[in-house]
Amino acid sequence: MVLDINHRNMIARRAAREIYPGMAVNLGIGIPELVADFLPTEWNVMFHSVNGILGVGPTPTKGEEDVHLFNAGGAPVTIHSGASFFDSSIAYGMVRRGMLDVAFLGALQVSRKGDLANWIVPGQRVYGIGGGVELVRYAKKVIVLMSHLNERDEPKICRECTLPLTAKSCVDMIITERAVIEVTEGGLYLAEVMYPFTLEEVITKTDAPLIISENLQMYD
Amino acid sequence: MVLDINHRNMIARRAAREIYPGMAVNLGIGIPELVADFLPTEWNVMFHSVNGILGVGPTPTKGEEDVHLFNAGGAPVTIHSGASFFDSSIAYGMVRRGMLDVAFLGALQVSRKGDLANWIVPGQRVYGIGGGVELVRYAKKVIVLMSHLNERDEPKICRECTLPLTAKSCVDMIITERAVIEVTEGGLYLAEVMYPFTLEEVITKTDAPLIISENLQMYD
Amino acid sequence: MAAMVSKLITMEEAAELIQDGIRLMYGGFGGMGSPDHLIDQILDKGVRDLTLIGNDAGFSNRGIGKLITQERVKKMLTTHIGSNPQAGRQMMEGKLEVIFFPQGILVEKIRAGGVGIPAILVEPGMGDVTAKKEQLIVYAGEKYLVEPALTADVGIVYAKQADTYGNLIYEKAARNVNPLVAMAAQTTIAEVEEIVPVGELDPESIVTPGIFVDYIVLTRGGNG
Amino acid sequence: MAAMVSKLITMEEAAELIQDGIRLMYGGFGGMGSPDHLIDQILDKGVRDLTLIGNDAGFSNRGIGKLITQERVKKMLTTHIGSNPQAGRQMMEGKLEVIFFPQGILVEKIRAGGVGIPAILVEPGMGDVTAKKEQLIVYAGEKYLVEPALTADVGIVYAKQADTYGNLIYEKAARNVNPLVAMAAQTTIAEVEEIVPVGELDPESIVTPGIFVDYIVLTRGGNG
Repeated sequence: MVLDINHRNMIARRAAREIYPGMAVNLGIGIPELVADFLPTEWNVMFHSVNGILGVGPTPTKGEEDVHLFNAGGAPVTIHSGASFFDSSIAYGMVRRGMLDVAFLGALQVSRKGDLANWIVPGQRVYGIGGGVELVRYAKKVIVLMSHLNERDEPKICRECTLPLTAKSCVDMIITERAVIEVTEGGLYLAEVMYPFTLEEVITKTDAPLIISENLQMYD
Repeated sequence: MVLDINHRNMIARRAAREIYPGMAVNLGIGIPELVADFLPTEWNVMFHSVNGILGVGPTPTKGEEDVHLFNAGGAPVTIHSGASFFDSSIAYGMVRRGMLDVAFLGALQVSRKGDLANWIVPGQRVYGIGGGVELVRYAKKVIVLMSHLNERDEPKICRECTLPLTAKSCVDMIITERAVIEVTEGGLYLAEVMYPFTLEEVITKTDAPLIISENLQMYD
Repeated sequence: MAAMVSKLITMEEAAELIQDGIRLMYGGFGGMGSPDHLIDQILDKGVRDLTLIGNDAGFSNRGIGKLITQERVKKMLTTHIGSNPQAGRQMMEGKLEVIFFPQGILVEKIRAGGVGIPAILVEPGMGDVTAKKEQLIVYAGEKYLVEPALTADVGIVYAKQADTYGNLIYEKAARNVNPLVAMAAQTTIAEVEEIVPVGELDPESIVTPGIFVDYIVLTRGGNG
Repeated sequence: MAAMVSKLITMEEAAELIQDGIRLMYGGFGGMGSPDHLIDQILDKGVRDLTLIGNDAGFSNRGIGKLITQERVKKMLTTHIGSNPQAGRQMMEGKLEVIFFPQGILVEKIRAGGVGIPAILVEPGMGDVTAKKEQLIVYAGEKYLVEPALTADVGIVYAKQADTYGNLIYEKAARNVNPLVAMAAQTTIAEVEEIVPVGELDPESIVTPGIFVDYIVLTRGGNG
């Protein structure tokens, strides 16, 4: 299932609630790029882009794009007050030194143990290992933003990933258009079901056991 | 023997003749620092300083010193047109990438094989290994500028160094107040005797066999 | 070794430096900060069998991606090819060998080449997906992967400004991997928007010292 | 994790962060670009048993050298101590342990610490004089020395300007090892000549991004 912009924005808006003032946050390619638009500027969240920006600002208005100011996903951006430019080796220095509070990224599959697959579909599509492997290891919290189902309407959350892994046991939370799921020691913990989906629609479209929160929020 | 400023300048002036227009040159601490003053500015020699300058210019006139513009030896300097500032890791990047045409440095002892000792006099004085060890390895030509004799009037050019080595077989040329000596496969080659010293004064004050040039220049 | 004469050459002269079969390293990230006009000139010259080293495969119809689309590349050392489906297709068809590194490790390998450090050690778990067994070593009781430095025959970068000595200043996010590539190649060619007389750039703001840059071409100086 | 409040603290507050026995890394080269006023404050506080990591031992009566002269240092990892005869004397008397590294290798070890690379490999012949046998490894048929990254509990650096977020701009040759030290410490304190509101520094000219800087003190803000 390919998500429309409303669903993508809904996921991004929910993701923004995981961010607190003053945090340093990396936004991966895809839905994560939308997250910045749902945060108050005065929170001074410093968005990090591996191509060499700290302090990425909101999307510019059409026609105001700067030809030299794009994020790692290739989308035009602006800069926030206090931003700096540097080469990519310094960008990854920040990553490895554990300076990112949250990393958001997309995924092809996530397992019940938090394994992540997002770099290749053998025989079909090769993305490449990219920066994800270091981001998911060193960021304090790793949150996957993705559609609940793939293009053939199969669950992307599964017992074991069938696609080659990018990294093992690295995902802390999954946010889809249907649910917010935390990866815990005991397994996948269903924290929220997103409007207008039902609990049953989430359970049947997830290929792994879910621990249902006692305080399950049914609507966002 | 501690050299007076005239002798030091004489060595530096002779050393300058080893430099050609457009070269990149590192000047070590001591007599090497004087070399820049004997070169025409229009030669655009780029002097490199390991504290993070490429394009060191002449010594400033008294009273015109910039508190933030010193060379690696701690002497006030100016900058040449085209100069740049960077951190020391980049300065050594230039060294290791073989970008220095000549490195001038001081020494406590040099052996007939071109071994260099300049970091410690056990029990008496510790200088530290410094940057010399990388400069002498990667510079295209390594020239030692030093007094011919030490403080106790003992030869500093010797069959084998008695002091702990900084690096082996690295020196290409030695310039003292008495002589210009090239380190060759066959041994030390005496190319020039400096005014007012005699050939005999050089030979008796050098603790290693010298091959005398057929075209020995007696005066500078 | 020459006196400080300008390093400015024409696009055609620059393309002559790119021979068949060389290791070509390139700056740019997702097509941004890429020496696009120089790449067009290299394409026009008809170079082939290149080994490319750089961050990503760009786009199929732009910049470095064109060299792939037109099948001038036999091997790539890179991190991401998702934005150029041509690269993935050629890889699956066995026409293009692709060696992947985690992005932060790739850029450190390039920087190591640039400053003459033979290799870095990285934590296992980083790049295990793509790393080979022989890279694994144990040192002081801990496991590491050896990641050798990367260098290249020729490096091509994009900058906003150069002086005639080759000092470079970049522009915003077009900096990306360019300063690293500029240091890591045997011969470095910078495509720049503007060239100024030596002495006109602020020595404090220069990002790549000119000693690393061999030649400069002007973006508007070619056929691009 | 707090909102963007100023990182400016007083000299006294900064000195409180320097505890007895810590690993203290410092910027500066031959006394230039050294956080001299902060060092004076650390001295006044009476800290002892420090392990110092930095380029050189400075001068006996200035900057970092004062900590050595006043016998507050038990160990140094450095490259050159010739300009501070006190350091050599204490070393020969066995009062001060000094571990020497070739200078270019020391700065790469500090940078590796700063960017989170566990170690670098260097060519044998580099630092053999001071290196230990166990550092020697063979990889792909070649010999290398393993040089582990250096980090520290606290790093103190000197810069010309900071904004309240901690972005730093240096001044000419006072840059030297400061940007490397700023990245490599657990807690980094920058002594600066001037602090400006966030947003006033050119993002292109910032050398050390503020995320690496925890606290700022003003040179004229202490008792120095």
